[in-house]
Amino acid sequence: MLDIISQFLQTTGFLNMTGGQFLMIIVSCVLFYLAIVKKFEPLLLVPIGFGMLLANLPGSGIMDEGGLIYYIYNAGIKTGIFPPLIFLGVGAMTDFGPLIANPKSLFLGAAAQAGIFFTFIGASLTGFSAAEAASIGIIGGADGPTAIFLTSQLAPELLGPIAVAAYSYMALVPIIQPPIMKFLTTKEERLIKMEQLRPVSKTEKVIFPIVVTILVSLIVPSATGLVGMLMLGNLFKESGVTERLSKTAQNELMNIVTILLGVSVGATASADQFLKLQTLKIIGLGIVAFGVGTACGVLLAKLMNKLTNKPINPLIGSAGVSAVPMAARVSQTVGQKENPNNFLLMHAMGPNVAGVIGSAVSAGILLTLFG
Amino acid sequence: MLDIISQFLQTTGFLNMTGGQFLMIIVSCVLFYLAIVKKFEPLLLVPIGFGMLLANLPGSGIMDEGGLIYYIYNAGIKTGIFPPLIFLGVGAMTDFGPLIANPKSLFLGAAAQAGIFFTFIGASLTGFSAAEAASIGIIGGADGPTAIFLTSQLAPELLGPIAVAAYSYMALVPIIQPPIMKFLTTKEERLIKMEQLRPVSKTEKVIFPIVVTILVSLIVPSATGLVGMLMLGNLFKESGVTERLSKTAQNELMNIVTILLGVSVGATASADQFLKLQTLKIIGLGIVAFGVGTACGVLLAKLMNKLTNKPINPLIGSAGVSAVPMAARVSQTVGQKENPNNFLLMHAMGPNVAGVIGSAVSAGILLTLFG
Amino acid sequence: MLDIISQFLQTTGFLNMTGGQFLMIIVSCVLFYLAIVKKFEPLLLVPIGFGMLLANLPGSGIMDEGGLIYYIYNAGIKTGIFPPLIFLGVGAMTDFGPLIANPKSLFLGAAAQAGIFFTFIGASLTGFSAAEAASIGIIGGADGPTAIFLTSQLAPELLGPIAVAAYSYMALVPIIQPPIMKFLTTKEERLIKMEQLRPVSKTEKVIFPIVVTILVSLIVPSATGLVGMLMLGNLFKESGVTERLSKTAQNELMNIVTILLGVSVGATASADQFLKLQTLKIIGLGIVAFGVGTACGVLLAKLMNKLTNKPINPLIGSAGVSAVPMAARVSQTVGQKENPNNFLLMHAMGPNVAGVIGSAVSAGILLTLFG
Amino acid sequence: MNLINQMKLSMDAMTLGEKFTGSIIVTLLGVGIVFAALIVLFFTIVAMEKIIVKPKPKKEVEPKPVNVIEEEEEEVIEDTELVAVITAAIASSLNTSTHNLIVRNITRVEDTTPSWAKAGRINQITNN
Amino acid sequence: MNLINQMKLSMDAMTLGEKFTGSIIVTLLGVGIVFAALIVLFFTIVAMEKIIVKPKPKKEVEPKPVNVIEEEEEEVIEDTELVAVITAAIASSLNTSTHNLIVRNITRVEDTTPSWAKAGRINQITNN
Amino acid sequence: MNLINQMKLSMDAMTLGEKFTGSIIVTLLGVGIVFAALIVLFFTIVAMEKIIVKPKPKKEVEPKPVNVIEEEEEEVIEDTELVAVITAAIASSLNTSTHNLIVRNITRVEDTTPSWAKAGRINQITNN
Ligand code: NA
Ligand code: NA
Ligand code: NA
Repeated sequence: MLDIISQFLQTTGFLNMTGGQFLMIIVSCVLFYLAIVKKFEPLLLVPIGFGMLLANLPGSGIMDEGGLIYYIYNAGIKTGIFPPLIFLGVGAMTDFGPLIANPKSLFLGAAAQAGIFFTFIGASLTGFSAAEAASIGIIGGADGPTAIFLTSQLAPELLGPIAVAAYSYMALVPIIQPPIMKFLTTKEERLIKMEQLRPVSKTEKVIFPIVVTILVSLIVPSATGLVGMLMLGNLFKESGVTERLSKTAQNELMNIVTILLGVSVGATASADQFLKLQTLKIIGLGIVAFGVGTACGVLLAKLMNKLTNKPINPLIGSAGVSAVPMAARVSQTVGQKENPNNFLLMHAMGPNVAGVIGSAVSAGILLTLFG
Repeated sequence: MLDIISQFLQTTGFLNMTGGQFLMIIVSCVLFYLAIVKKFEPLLLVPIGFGMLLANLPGSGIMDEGGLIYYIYNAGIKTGIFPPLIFLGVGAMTDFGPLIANPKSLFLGAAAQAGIFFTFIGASLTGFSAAEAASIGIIGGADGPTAIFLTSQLAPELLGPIAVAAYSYMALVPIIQPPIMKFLTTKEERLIKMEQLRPVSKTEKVIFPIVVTILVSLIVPSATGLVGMLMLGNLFKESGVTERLSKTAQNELMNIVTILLGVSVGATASADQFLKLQTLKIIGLGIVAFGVGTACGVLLAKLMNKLTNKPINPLIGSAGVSAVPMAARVSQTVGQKENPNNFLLMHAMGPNVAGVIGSAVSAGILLTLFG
Repeated sequence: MLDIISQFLQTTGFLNMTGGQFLMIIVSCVLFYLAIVKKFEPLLLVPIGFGMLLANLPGSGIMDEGGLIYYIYNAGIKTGIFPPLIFLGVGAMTDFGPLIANPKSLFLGAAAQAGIFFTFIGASLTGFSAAEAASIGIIGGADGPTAIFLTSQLAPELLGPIAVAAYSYMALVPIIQPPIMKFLTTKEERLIKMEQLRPVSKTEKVIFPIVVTILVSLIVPSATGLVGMLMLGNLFKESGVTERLSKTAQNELMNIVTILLGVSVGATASADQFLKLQTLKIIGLGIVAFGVGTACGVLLAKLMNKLTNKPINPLIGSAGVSAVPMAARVSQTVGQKENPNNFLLMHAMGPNVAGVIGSAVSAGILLTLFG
Repeated sequence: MNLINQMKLSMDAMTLGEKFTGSIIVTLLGVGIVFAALIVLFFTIVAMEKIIVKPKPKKEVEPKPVNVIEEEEEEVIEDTELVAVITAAIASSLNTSTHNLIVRNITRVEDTTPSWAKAGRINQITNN
Repeated sequence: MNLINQMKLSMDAMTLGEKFTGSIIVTLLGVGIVFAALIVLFFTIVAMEKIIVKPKPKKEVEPKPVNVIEEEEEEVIEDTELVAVITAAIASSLNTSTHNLIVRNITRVEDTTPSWAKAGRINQITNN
Repeated sequence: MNLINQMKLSMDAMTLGEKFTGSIIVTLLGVGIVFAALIVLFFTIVAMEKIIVKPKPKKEVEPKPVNVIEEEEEEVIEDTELVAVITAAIASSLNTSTHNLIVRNITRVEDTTPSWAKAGRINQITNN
């Protein structure tokens, strides 16, 4: 009887736990703290943290062949299905009206992707492979599903740190961006008032997702999955005849996929994958990516303000990084601190949603080059 | 650097697009137009059109092994899982009360399936294989999930044209049927008023789906999947104790499956599969199937009106083709034009839902013969 | 032509039906009767009955390779994915507050699992293998998803009878438990009033699921899947920041999985698997398991009442079997019959939810020993 | 089924006449079976109506139990019924008498538990 | 693409200088293509605005049909249009004239069916 | 675990006595571990109560920040905390001091951004 008990004890996790696993459990608890108390992107950090927790409980076998999350991971992450399904819901939630009304926003949405490629340089030079560097760079896209999609295809072993970094920095956009925005702009620039946006017709809104799908897919075919689903969701929303599908895409389908995606991504962060020096490098490079993206957006907005006759407040440039709608709100808030009557939110939504397209395009380019 | 750019340009879709793909993109835009502006079955034609669009954007690889829709197609269409799941939702939405109250409707629902088999003859004689001819004939069933199910099992290469034809003609039922109905009936027949339907007890409604499942599955075992799920959905609805399941079956589950099914079916319509002479034949045979089905339903209703003592308005015969509830509304409208006080809708719902069972049975027979 | 008809008749189910299949169809109709008219766990017995019906219609091929339910069974039951997903929803519906307020409830939730292991003895001695005996014992856990999970992993051929027995007895808890509870308690004991439960802070409720996941998974790693998902669902509920996910987990996701799980489990009950002497043994052993669990819960509660200074009404002990919230309501009702002013419901909810954890732990132990 | 089997395999070698004959057979068979199936349903519905609906004055549909005790008893009986049905089914399948097998798992109780046995478990959780 | 291909395969053997050059090329290429793509979208949106929005006084967006007959006719035309488009597509793909292929499946009807042709099937079921 | 292993493989060759002994061991082991697990939970809950609930007058649960500046500072600290925790975790896992590794990614800012940092991204999109 005693030997039976001792044999059973061998199977418990207490005796098999490594120090790394213990540390990872603490890391997952920190994620819960940030998500629940600090409300940092809780919809993703709670599932990611929980997946991380489960994967580091020794003996759970949850990511081993035949384990619960093993199946989910293989069905949804490895195949690259989950991120486009999330994009379907994001598309059904997104209003591209401000972008259609002011298509110059697209340039800002393009400029802010420079952070992705700038970080790629840094990552290449600090010992990462090209595929890994591309996955790290995409953190600068400030777009969770895009980052998870590209990483799952190029460097799945980095999914944990990259997802944690991407979502954490997206939550921290209100802290990361304002100093950069202020440093790069003058008080006069920050006070610029922009013309009111023209109303956008329903016809334009319906044609927009179709046209974007066609053009972007032709230019960067590897981006078709992400951009196509984003635009299909948007077409569900704007067509006005598929409200049932739009509602399901942005609610139940998205929630189901979010739970499964979050838990699976978190479960890739096993101690031996996560507790490496490279995780710190990724966290460091990630913030560089956000910073450079913000700066490039602001700088191009400054330039455009000078080159064109219509006034452009450079504060909306930072919204080009994506991080919808956080980054646009940051533009609004920083602007309003200078002049409480300056409403930049809708102007910033243009670059903001352009940034989503921009980072999906960037992911497609990197996938073409290194996939 | 220049050669790199030129190499990258090689990967873009512009240089790889075939004329056929270009034409298919236009076809998909026509589908969007019909679905969104003309409101032709938008819930399916928007996803189908989008799948078609994505599959014909060169280089997207969306239907290649490892592509997004490839996985969805293999999981849901090739296995034949999606159509029965849609039927689960259809069953949870369907009231078989009018059929139970007037079981003679079943004969009309049977007669209208003649279009399926008549068209089978035509297709066999015009160069299609038996499996293809069966799939083309099923367009006459006027029931989308049934048509997709049978075609996915017998002739998956024809999924695109058959699905487009089936849903287009279902949307066009109000244009296709009235001339046939008027040609085959006299004014006196169209003026016939029918007796009010008896109320149907809850007990009958609960027993009905169970009994139908048993009997139909015994007679045509291959129809079990479709008929079984249709009836399970109906049992969820009528039992009164599984409202949660009924609601989910007819809303979220159905919407999710509709999106995935539509996009996958559309994606089978690649240019080289779709742009063939046979697609035109399919479109032509499809309308024959609808017409013959309508005619047979009306003619049997005329006959029944003469043979039985209870009056039967032959206009309800056309509703036997399925196309729920469009065909029943056509009966109502054509009848009301002769006499604004004649309400045929509920009488026509009987043959209408009988037609759903009838076409599922027909699909089972064809699957048994050629599967 | 005649030989063709006769050949077709060969494929119908009428000529191929065995007596056993006929009997199973009647059994499934009895399940419908119990579920719909008697309202016995209809959410599961309707799908289970329907799966049983379909699987016993000869020639339907629904469980053969390539059949509809075959795919669903392999994707969700064989892999063990469906039960944890149901637990996700159960967790999002469960309030662990009464357990946190009175942690002694845990002992009662542990004691009531004795029925599982006691029944294991009985099953081992009556000719079942160890894996089968474990699956039969788990009926005593009075928890459907746990029973289905363990059986699917240890003895999938017994899924049908075990699921039917588990859900039937859970529905019959109000009949099975009261005589045992009265037999083992004195009138004075049944009249005991318990102190009001302290309020539980949000912080405790948030920390609880995390801590339980960690500790239980460390002690019994095989229980991680079930307990982890239960607690993730609860964290979605209690964190207050993931309401979207909580709602979807307890509604649409749970409903979808319930339908698919129920139909697949029912479809394992083919005549040749179900109509065996062992099914009767299972039904008999199942009720022993329920009875012993109830008795052990009550007896430990009596003992605790004597050993501690705070009064404990032994009637809440029976709630430890799980069968949430039925068993807790039984405690309430039996108590109120003695004294209409005695409200035991919240006190009984503690052992009740502890029993869910207890049976998941038991399943993990049995999986470790015999998996 | 010679022609139909040939059609199933390949119609390339068939003459137009053979194709036509084969298709006609398929059509007759198909329409015939569809009618046969729906005629069976017709008679079943008619029979169902006869059995269930006939006695009009007496309401058959789910009588609301007037008395909880009666309801309880019914339930006990029903459960016995389930066991009885399964027992009978297995017995007849094993070619033996039910007398050797019957399991009496529930005896009638005088307990008058009220209607909380009546609702689905999950719905009840939701209501908490 | 020599350097980039080398980077894709393995960067272990590359010098820091090569890595740097390669990365710079990737960056220029990447930023360039992103800008190229979004500039294409820019001109498309501008063109779309020109085509759709220009004639402001005249409301173009989905004119509510005043007359059901007209609407019906439109539909007939549209359907013909679908067939025409598919026919034309296939014809041009088969390198043949549409004259040899065209299928006239719907003739204009004087029937004035009202708006029940206008709503999606499933939504209508729901409303029953 | 000899007997249990034997039971796992096959019980056919076991005598009734062996089966009985084995089952009893399983039962004792099973009930024992269930109790052990739930006793551990018991003490954890008791400890949790001690730590969290004890100081009753002072409300601990999520204090509403009175002042946005303070809140902002907290956030900065927290983020530093995350980096610090990960750094510490990796450092100790790499057996090196954190001094060689620490990344100070965020410095305290005097900026008083209001509460828009507080809500989930997706929920906010929905509110648009
Ligand atoms: Na971006
Ligand atoms: Na039909
Ligand atoms: Na239990």
